[in-house]
Amino acid sequence: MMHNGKISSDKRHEIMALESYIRAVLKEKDILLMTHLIIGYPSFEECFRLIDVMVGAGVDLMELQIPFSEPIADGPVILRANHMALENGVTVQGCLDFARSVIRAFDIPFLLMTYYNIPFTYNTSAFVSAMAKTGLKGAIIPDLPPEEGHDYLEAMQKEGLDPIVIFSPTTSYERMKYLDSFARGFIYCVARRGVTGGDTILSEKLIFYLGLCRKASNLPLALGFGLKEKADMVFLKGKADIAVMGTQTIRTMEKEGIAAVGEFIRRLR
Amino acid sequence: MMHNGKISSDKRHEIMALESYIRAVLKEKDILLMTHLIIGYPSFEECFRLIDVMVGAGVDLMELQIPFSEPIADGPVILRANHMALENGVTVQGCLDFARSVIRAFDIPFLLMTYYNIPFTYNTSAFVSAMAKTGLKGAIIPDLPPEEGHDYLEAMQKEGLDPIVIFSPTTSYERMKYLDSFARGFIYCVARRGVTGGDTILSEKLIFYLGLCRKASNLPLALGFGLKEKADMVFLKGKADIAVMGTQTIRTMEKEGIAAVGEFIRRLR
Amino acid sequence: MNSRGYYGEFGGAFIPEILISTFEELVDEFEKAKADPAFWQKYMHIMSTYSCRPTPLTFAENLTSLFGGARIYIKREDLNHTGAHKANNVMGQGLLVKRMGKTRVIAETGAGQHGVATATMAARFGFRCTIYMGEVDIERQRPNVFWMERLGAQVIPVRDGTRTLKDAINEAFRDWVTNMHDTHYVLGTACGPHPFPEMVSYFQSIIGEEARGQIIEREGKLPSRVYACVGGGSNALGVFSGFLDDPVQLVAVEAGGKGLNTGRHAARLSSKDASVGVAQGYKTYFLQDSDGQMKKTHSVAAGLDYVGVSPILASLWQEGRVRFESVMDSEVLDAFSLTLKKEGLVPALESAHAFAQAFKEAPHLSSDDIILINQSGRGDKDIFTVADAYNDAQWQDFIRQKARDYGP
Amino acid sequence: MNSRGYYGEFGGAFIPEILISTFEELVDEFEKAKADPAFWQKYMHIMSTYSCRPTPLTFAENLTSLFGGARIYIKREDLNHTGAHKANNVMGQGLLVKRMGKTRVIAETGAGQHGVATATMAARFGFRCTIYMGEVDIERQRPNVFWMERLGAQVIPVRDGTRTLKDAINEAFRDWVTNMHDTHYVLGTACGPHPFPEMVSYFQSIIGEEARGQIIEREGKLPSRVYACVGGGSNALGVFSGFLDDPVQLVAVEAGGKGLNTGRHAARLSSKDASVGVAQGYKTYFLQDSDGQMKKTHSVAAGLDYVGVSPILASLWQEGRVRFESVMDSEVLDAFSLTLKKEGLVPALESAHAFAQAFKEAPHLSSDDIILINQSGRGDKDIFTVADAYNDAQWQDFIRQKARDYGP
Ligand SMILES: Cc1ncc(COP(=O)(O)O)c(C=O)c1O
Ligand SMILES: Cc1ncc(COP(=O)(O)O)c(C=O)c1O
Repeated sequence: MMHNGKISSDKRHEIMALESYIRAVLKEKDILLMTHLIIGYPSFEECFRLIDVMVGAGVDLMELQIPFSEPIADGPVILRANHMALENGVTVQGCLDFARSVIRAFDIPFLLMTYYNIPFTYNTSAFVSAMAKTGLKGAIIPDLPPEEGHDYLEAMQKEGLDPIVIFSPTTSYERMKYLDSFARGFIYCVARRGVTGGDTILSEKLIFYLGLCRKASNLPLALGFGLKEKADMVFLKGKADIAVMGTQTIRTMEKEGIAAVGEFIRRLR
Repeated sequence: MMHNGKISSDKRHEIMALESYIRAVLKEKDILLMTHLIIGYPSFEECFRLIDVMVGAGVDLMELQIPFSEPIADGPVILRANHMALENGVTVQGCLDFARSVIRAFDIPFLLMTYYNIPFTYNTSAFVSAMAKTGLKGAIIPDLPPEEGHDYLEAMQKEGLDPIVIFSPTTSYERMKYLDSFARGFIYCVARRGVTGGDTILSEKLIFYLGLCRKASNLPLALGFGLKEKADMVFLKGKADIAVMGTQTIRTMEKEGIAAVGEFIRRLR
Repeated sequence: MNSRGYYGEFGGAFIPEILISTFEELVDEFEKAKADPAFWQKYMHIMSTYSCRPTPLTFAENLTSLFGGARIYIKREDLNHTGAHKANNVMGQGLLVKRMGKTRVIAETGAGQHGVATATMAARFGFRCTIYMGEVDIERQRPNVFWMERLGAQVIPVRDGTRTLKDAINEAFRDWVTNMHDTHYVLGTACGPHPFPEMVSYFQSIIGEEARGQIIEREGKLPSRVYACVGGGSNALGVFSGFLDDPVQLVAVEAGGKGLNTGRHAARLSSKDASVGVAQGYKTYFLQDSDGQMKKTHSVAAGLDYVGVSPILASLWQEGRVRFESVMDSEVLDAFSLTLKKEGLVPALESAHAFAQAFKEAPHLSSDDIILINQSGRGDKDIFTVADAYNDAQWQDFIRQKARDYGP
Repeated sequence: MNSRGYYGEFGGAFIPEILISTFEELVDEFEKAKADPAFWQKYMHIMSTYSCRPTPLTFAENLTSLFGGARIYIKREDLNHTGAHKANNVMGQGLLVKRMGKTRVIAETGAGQHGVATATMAARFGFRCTIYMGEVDIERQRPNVFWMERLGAQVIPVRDGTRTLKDAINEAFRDWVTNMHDTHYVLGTACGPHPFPEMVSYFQSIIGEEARGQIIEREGKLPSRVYACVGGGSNALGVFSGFLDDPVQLVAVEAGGKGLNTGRHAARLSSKDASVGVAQGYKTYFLQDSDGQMKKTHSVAAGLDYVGVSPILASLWQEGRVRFESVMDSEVLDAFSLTLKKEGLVPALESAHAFAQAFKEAPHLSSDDIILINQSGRGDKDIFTVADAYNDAQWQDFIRQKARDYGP
């Protein structure tokens, strides 16, 4: 086990680039597991406990989402979590502070996820600097195609952070190559049409799609999809490098509490 | 007194034309009084009693109105009386039968008042014959200008009944002369604009109007207006030959009962 | 005054003496206006800048292929300002009122469309305005009442008789008899005493004139049949007038209500229940009993719920020039729904009668045939009636919630 | 895809990767359509036979003399089929959908006008149709919901966020992201990612093109000022586009709601409360807090109750080409009433914003000046809002009675 406690002294990832970290872990595991939470939902305290449980259960990477009032690419569960967090009074600065304390406390790499208006309003380069200071490894911004992301990409480059690029089943091979030219860390491959939280069918089509992604990029591939059970993980092994679990953690937490999330994750391995 | 009981043996008017009757009465009284009722309202029985009371109180002439569903020239009181009578199931034949029994019973001349659709639907000449057989002296049909009344006028002529013609304050002197050419019995002068039942102001204008009517016709003049008190009758003496009281009898009956109508009429003299 | 305005045995002017001079003035002014080319120009100017004449002619492609018979065209009177053909009539009469120097207008209304149109015309011309409307119609056309009042008109509920259109007409006459010196009665359909049938038809003839030109431009030939609903008859005469001299079947559709054998309908010429009579100032076929008392009528469409029919139409029917049909309420609602779903058009329930009859006949015609339906108005005003007909639960919830908000 | 669709610093296409190819297809098809003269012809044909283009230009004689300043003209988009300028946009996009071979359309709606227009277009073109509408808007525009459903569309209430227009847009995007293979998202205003601002403005430009020709024909000269309300900005851009190269003041009127200093408004460019941001796929001025979270907005007119504004307008404003103003709810209701009573016109509450601002300025202009107000839609749909604003007792009684009839 690489991470076995809340406060590890072996902060290997801190000095390691995200891609190298992923490749290092891949030597020990068939596939990494990345999870997701919305900062401030249900509360900062519960988020912290949730991370604790998830890290303890063997999660390798995490996306921390700064809530936004218009989360256009998110499905109903994450959408509502965004709105609840904002109703609780969560601010961008509060989220960055929270990220800092989490990164201090836990020995896995953390990525930021949010919509472009958050960095844009903060001031993109200032925001990226703040991310870097916080110790975040990179960011996923689903509504910012590289065509619109010049300032952001430049700032990320300058600060040495990884802009995670998204491939989708509607992305042409040509465009994958183009997107890959901006990518660092890993490629986030969306498993299917639709917003977060829907069901994905593990199919030949999915295998073909992942093959295309693999051909288009030398970076590790994360597959974002409706991860539900161990069989899903087994199916993915060898085809993708990171399995992403977003909505399901939140659903489990909402229905069964934080502790259940740990069990759920452990059962996936 | 000319009429002093229900069943008079001195049925002078029966053999006398309407105009002659009026002129004969005028030798004894300054002005005649004509009243109005809607056959079958509130009921045939009450109508009969009402006539009894009115004749007893000195009424000289009466209009019996056959109710019609669309009494376009009547105001709210008579309008409603029309509708109530129809709701009670009053039929045209029932009205004619009622008229016959009334004419047998009372020794004053009776006229029919109704809208043109009643004779038209019955068949105009058959209707006029029926009127004649019933003993009616003439008829007032407010929605039948002579231009539209060829059949009716011919039938009235044939049966020796008087088609009562209407003058109004908007009728030109020329037209009065024209209308007079069809008139027999008397001229019905509408006192003012509006439907039955409104207030009339006794004015110089009214005197002028009656003067014009007098000039246009040699027949006796009836003035239809909101007769309310003795002063009205006094005002009219010498200017018109017949004072018409329509709505006020019905109002009095509705509010104070049939007996009160007699008192009301007596007070007018 | 001479005996005028007869169409065969129908028509005339059976009016109280007090109105004779008013009618003389009106006939006079109307004759002068007709003879004055500037008048029609003025009329056209106002109709094309205030309303949207010419109204379009829409090819109903989906309905045509659904029925697989005649090619179906729809004349779009619903696109008039205020949402119905009634605008054509009121704006024309408004111009006459200006000529006569009167300052107040009154009108009856059934569906409320004519009331809204008159209130609108009055606002535009600066006339005071009173609208008479049967209590029953007020209940089923409340939105129109609301708009009339907002437009500055006084709406007077008529509580006598059957409390529908005919009683509103009577009441308007009673007002007129009192106020004719400054008031014009804007009759809403091609009924009533002369010159109203002629005058209303004259202003509505713009529908047929346009439609004939449009169909010939689009198809190069005349339609085989033209369909219009008939309340009083104004929209029907409006569209028919363009085709009277052509080899075109003219089909007038009356309200069959609950069925011709139930007595709950307003079918005058397409049923055996009507007979010739004289009421409301003119002679025509009326739904009346053997004594000549008017009967209760029924239609899901307030604007067709009337005892009489235009004397001009009665005459054209007697001559065999116009065929009369009737459709039942239920058929009307089906035609209404179908038209919404297939063409995105929302006919007034009145107009939907014409659609219903046309839908019955279209499949039996060939694809060489063209039929033209006059969409006399739009159905927005019928929202309460339609919602009730479909028992729309969400609508009912909404109304209940509103009522709760308003408190007891 | 290149970075396209910028107007100054505003616009762009900030969309999830999954939609990129859909947008490429759309941009492509739109470019091809624009280059194809037959396309615009087809568009004109449908607009003149299915809706009533050209819509009239009405001289508001009574308002003109009331204010004693500029001559007031009104462009009558309310006479479009479905009652608003929204028809121009949806019919155009409908033709594009046909070209792309898609079979389903989705749309957001605020006032419900765009929803009704889209449902209508879908019925006419034979597309399946889903409309997203905020719960708050459903409550205030229930009649429109009713008609969308009758037209065969599915109306999905949006219960997230502020439950108004912006949330309906988000929800429509979520649907699109799932169903883009057979579905086109018919955005209703000149906002959203490229090519929507350009495309919607393109179809709406027919308003300004017609209006310019009409005013020159009627008055022989250009107007001094043109007024339009701004929700997303489509009707404003539509009418302004005809005068961009002319010496004509263009005045855009936003919803001042309860007042600019209350925070309860939807004034983006006429208040100091908005800042540049990126949301709903494009960059513009948004009513957002210092973190970039969208604020609640308010307007008596559902169609203006929106956080963003067309990037094209933001740029024209920044250049000084378009002046932005705002009027308060209460001023809007006054202008609404006045317009009904004086001209017999019933503007949508959205449109009444433009009237209100024009009324403020008209008296200060000379009788040589002409002003043009775009009446983007008709107010029938606003009956519940207006009745509530005036506390109409008879209306409330009617609703209570209806509720009683429906039972508990
Ligand atoms: C839309 C519509 N169509 C038809 C009618 C029937 O009248 P007419 O037969 O005079 O056209 C009405 C009457 O209110 C109406 O509102
Ligand atoms: C009648 C009307 N006018 C104006 C608007 C505002 O939209 P836009 O600014 O895109 O014209 C709407 C929106 O629903 C509307 O319905």
